[in-house]
Amino acid sequence: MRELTFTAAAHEGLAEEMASDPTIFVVGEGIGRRGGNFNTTTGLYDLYGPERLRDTPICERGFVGLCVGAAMTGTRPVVDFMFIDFILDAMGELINQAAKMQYMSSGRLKMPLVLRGCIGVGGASATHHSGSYASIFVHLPGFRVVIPTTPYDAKGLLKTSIRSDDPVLFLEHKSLLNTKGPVPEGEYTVPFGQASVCRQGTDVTVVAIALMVKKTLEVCEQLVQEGISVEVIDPRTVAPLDIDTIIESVHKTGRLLIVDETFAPCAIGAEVAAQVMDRAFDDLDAPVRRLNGVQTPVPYSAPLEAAVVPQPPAIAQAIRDVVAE
Amino acid sequence: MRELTFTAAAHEGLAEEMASDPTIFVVGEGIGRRGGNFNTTTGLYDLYGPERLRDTPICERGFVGLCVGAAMTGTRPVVDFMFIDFILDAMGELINQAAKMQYMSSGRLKMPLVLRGCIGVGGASATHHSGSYASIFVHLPGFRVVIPTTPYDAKGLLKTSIRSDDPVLFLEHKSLLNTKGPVPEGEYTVPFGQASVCRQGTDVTVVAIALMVKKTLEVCEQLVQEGISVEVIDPRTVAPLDIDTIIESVHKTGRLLIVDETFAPCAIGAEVAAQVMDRAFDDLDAPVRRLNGVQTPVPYSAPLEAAVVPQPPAIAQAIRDVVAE
Amino acid sequence: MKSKATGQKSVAQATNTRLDRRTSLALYRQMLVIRRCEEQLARSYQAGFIPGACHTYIGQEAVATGVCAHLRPDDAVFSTHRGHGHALAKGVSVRRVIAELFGKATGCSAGRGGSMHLFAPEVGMMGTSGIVAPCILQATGAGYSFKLLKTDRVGVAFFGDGAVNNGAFHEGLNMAAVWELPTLFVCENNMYATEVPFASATRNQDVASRAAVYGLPGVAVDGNDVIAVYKAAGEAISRARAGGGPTLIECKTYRTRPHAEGMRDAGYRTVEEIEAWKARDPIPHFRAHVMATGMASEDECDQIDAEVKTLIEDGLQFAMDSPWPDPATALDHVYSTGK
Amino acid sequence: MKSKATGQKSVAQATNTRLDRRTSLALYRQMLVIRRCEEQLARSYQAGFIPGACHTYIGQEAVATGVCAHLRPDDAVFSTHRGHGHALAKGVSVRRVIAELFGKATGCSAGRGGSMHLFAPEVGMMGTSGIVAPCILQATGAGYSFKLLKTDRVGVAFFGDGAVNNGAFHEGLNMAAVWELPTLFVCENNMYATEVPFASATRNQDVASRAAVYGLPGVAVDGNDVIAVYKAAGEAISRARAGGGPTLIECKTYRTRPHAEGMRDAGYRTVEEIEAWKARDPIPHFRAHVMATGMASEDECDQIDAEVKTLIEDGLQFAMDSPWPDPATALDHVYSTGK
Ligand SMILES: Cc1ncc(C[n+]2csc(CCOP(=O)(O)OP(=O)(O)O)c2C)c(N)n1
Ligand SMILES: Cc1ncc(C[n+]2csc(CCOP(=O)(O)OP(=O)(O)O)c2C)c(N)n1
Ligand SMILES: [Mg+2]
Ligand SMILES: [Mg+2]
Repeated sequence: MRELTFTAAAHEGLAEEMASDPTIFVVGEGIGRRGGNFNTTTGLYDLYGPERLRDTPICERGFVGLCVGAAMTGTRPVVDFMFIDFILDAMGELINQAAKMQYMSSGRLKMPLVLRGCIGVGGASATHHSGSYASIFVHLPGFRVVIPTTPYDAKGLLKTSIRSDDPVLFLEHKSLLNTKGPVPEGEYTVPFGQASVCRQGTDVTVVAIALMVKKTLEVCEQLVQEGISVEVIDPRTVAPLDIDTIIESVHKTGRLLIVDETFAPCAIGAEVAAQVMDRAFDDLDAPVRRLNGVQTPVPYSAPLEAAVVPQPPAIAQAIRDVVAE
Repeated sequence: MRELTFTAAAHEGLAEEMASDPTIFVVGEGIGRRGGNFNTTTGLYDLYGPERLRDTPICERGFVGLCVGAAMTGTRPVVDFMFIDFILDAMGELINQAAKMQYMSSGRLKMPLVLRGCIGVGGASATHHSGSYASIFVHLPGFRVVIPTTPYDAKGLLKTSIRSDDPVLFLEHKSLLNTKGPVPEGEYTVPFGQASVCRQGTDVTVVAIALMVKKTLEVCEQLVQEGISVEVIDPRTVAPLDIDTIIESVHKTGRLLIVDETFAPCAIGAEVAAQVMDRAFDDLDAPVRRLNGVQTPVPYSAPLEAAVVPQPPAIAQAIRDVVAE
Repeated sequence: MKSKATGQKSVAQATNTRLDRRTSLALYRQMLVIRRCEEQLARSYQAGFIPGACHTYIGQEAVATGVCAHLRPDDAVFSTHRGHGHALAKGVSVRRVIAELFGKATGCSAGRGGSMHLFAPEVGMMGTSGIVAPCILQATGAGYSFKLLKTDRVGVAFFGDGAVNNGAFHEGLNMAAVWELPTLFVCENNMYATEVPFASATRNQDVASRAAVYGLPGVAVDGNDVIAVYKAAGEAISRARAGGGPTLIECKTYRTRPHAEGMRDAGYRTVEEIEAWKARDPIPHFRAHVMATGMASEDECDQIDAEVKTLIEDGLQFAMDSPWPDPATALDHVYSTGK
Repeated sequence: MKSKATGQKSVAQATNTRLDRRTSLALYRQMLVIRRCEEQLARSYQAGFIPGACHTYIGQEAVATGVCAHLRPDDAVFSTHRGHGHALAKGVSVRRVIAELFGKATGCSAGRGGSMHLFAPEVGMMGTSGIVAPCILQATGAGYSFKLLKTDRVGVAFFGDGAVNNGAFHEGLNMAAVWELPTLFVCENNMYATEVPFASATRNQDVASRAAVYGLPGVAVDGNDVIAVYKAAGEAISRARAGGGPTLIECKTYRTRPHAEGMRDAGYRTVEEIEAWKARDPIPHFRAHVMATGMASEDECDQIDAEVKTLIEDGLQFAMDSPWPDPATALDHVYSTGK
């Protein structure tokens, strides 16, 4: 099968959807002629022009609010934030408006709105360009939260996101953008709410989020050498969360670690831990453990940056610790 | 001891602090002459005038950003949001600016900023006036999150909040504002990070948040009749969270329920559950359970509104269920 | 670009303009429906039938009436916390508005919303909002859709003076202007945001003048003169439908009741001020105009008054008789897929 | 209120104004320090010593220089992603700026910030920001503090044309005007936000004209003319210190390098445009002026050039030699209490 980068796969997904549905438009800063800071829209401006590839002023609240109104009136906006950090000025429009319109109108309105942007710590991006914020949108009702980690999923899930009538956060870890993977030629989509078991194992289950999937997979061979068989699960969408797949795995392994580079308190790891305890308490041979980034703004300098997110040795050690209990 | 309402006690705390520190000022809509929609500032305008009791235009992002700059330059702003729902337009200023200034300046800047407002479901406030959002600020580094439930704590914690050099969310459940309780005449404060054991018990620990403390206490006598002895813990501040007190209690009871009217996923209950499992797995005789509001925007009509937050019968039942396991 | 001066001139013209009889009576009737419905809601509030907030539109009826008279059901209106009048003028029935404030299943939002969340997209009422200002952006977005879809539909935002100093105003008007969107921005400048005077919130109380900054036409009209509003809105909406882009209309008006039911009326404003504006009540003023111009006799007007009275009584009865929402439905429609 | 026209007149005056020798040489030196430091940073970026973003200020030096010449260490500057020049002009040493971009412990933010997060509150550099526009609000807040504390200190926001269409501009300027805060808003209009031309982001590219809307003076100056900037800023800052409230100064200027190092320079703009602005380089222009007016000889200017060269070399060496931050400190100072 041909190999594409994450970025190219997602681009193909967007391009296919835009070709088949003229009501889709993209807004963002530099997503027109420039093709997007992360090449999310390269070449599309030439095909569809400024109305469908709309360069905006720097007014995130404004253009998100605009897209909410557009989604209510028959079009399908995709907001390209570049860095997801820039979403914060638009929280009111998202939490109080986008997420509530379907409910308040008893389903008479739809909210086909995709909010995409890069997440994650890496490359000395520093504190204003390293955020994730997924857990906030998992906490609140009304959102879908998608975090693909492979090119295949990036394309398939972006297509599902664009076709969804719900507001969808589509979060792309910046350190995954250039990774390559197989992507079939033909049409396909990946559904929401289906975790992917990236690696089968028997001793311990690791639920990893975003870049941590890759980092976790990196240490599994080493752990096999040590006699530890790791099952790695990538939830792919964290809202809806495929808890069944996780519980099934824990039923087999009896041990669970959640690895997420974002802050621990009230985050996805806590939620998975609470749900697994709630539904599979008797399966647990050890307490569910979490490995998260440390609770601090993200610093710039390499030694500091490396210190605030889980690195492969720490992941390996956390897995050993869970298994040893 | 004299009895004051929650509102009067908090007002007294603010008034005392403003009297002793001329760098404190309050901003908000109608907090000047009007004295605040919830009487948070009654009478203070006459004492301190418009510079210290500043009626603002309706620009939450703007005046929060202003207060961030003020806090960096020698004054101590208190933002009175009226309803905390209105904080959402200011998320960028809070998450990317207020919460990061001390860190980015290696402690050379301080951020003495209080963000107060009413939270909670009740009184047909409907979906734009019923929010809480505490868990979001617990998730992110840099914030203190205070949720008092008694007049005594309201005063003592507001004073601590105003004196703190960190950004503090001070969240007042609207259904508690008129409740009365003892408040001593003299000066006192309540520290951050100390939970209050509101009721001693031996069979099960309930950690309750905001109004749920009151609702939980309401059912305890009935449960005693049934032979269930409930220990009720009010964390009072959820960041920092006094997990030690909770774990100590679980050590005794072996069972834990967290009752919180806000949404379950990635919320305080999940965090408490995960931490307790992490640190007291062997103390647990049953899985930690959560009782939360349902995952939906808050509807207006009484029968719907009542259906979306835990009511006393449901709390009692959840406690029975945990004990029965 | 139309200057503010031009806009004000169009007010003067407007009061001299004679509308046809049919239009005039429709405007009269619509204003009266809003007024009587609001009066009923105020009474029902006092009687305890309305559990949540209730912000009446009394005194401002000419604005919603004059604007919405030009709108079709497929045009999209986005409104505020003070939105009963907009909903009624856009075609939501009295029954469904009263039932909604009562929290009944038959309300336009099925009891989920109350006063501040009136939804009836089937007639282009895209929602009122408990949050000040998002309506400005959403109407801009409707304009975006309608342009992209190559229709002649328009998006309309109603908002108060309180929203003018909010960033959404700045961002929304700028985008609408630069992209020439078919959007109408209707500012109801009633001089107060709750109890805070507009004069203390900004040094520039001339809202219409702000349009020029963004490069769109700004017009100030007497918001208590339904003809003036009708005229200005008509021009702006025709222009928008024809691809001529957005317009800001500032309607200078006044709410003669408290900010919300149960709140105080004066203290922050003088009784004289309130009385002076009551004397400029848009409804009797227009009724007199209709009769003076011979468009309708007093009897005909009385006849309309009686019909409206019946309509409100019917609406009230309907709301009273309607069932409560079923708590089992509380979780429905959070997502498009139902789950 | 000063009109835009007045503002433009003051540009004309400014170029005729003779500054004293001391001031002139200080301005020349400051601009050159920024230029040479930026050139060094660009080289260091290419050599791989700067791991993160690097937005140079090359071409815009006259703005930070002309404004900050009037500021005291206790005045507060709030800046943007393109903030090296502001930091240097406000008194942060070349050593600490280069070290910060290198991510060293000796950097002004101890290696925590990099290019977009330069903090040195001890000299009134209250931070640059990776997010566009909050600086406007924070400078307004500094003005609020300084007024409440009854000092004559001022808050200054530097921001680009890209921030002008953001709600923070609207909300900040409105509050500063209505409360008469001692705040200076300096817009560096370099005609592009990344690759998006200002002309496509708004129909009104005349930033200074927007001040009138809020009721504060707005002045447009040639941002490549350090005397013009110096003059306009001087007036505005004196007024602010004297209790006369805020001013908006629009400095029309240009960045002659790419938006950030490693990005493309043209494509979205023509080579001719870039060359035309390079011909208007503020530094040689002012050097010629200094010599033409007899304030300094060519030798004296060369002497300054040499000193600056040494200063940059010293800064580079310092950054090279400095230690990395200790990972064990990564969690310090999240809270005021240390924990
Ligand atoms: C973002 C936000 N902040 C504050 C409020 C509280 N609030 C409700 S109505 C109102 C005043 C609105 O004034 P205006 O826009 O002039 O409308 P009017 O009530 O005069 O019709 C305020 C401050 C709110 N609903 N939303
Ligand atoms: C809120 C926000 N949105 C988007 C960005 C990404 N971004 C960084 S710089 C920039 C352009 C800024 O243009 P301008 O304000 O004119 O400053 P200049 O770069 O021209 O100096 C953009 C869009 C950001 N940093 N913050
Ligand atoms: Mg008003
Ligand atoms: Mg620019």
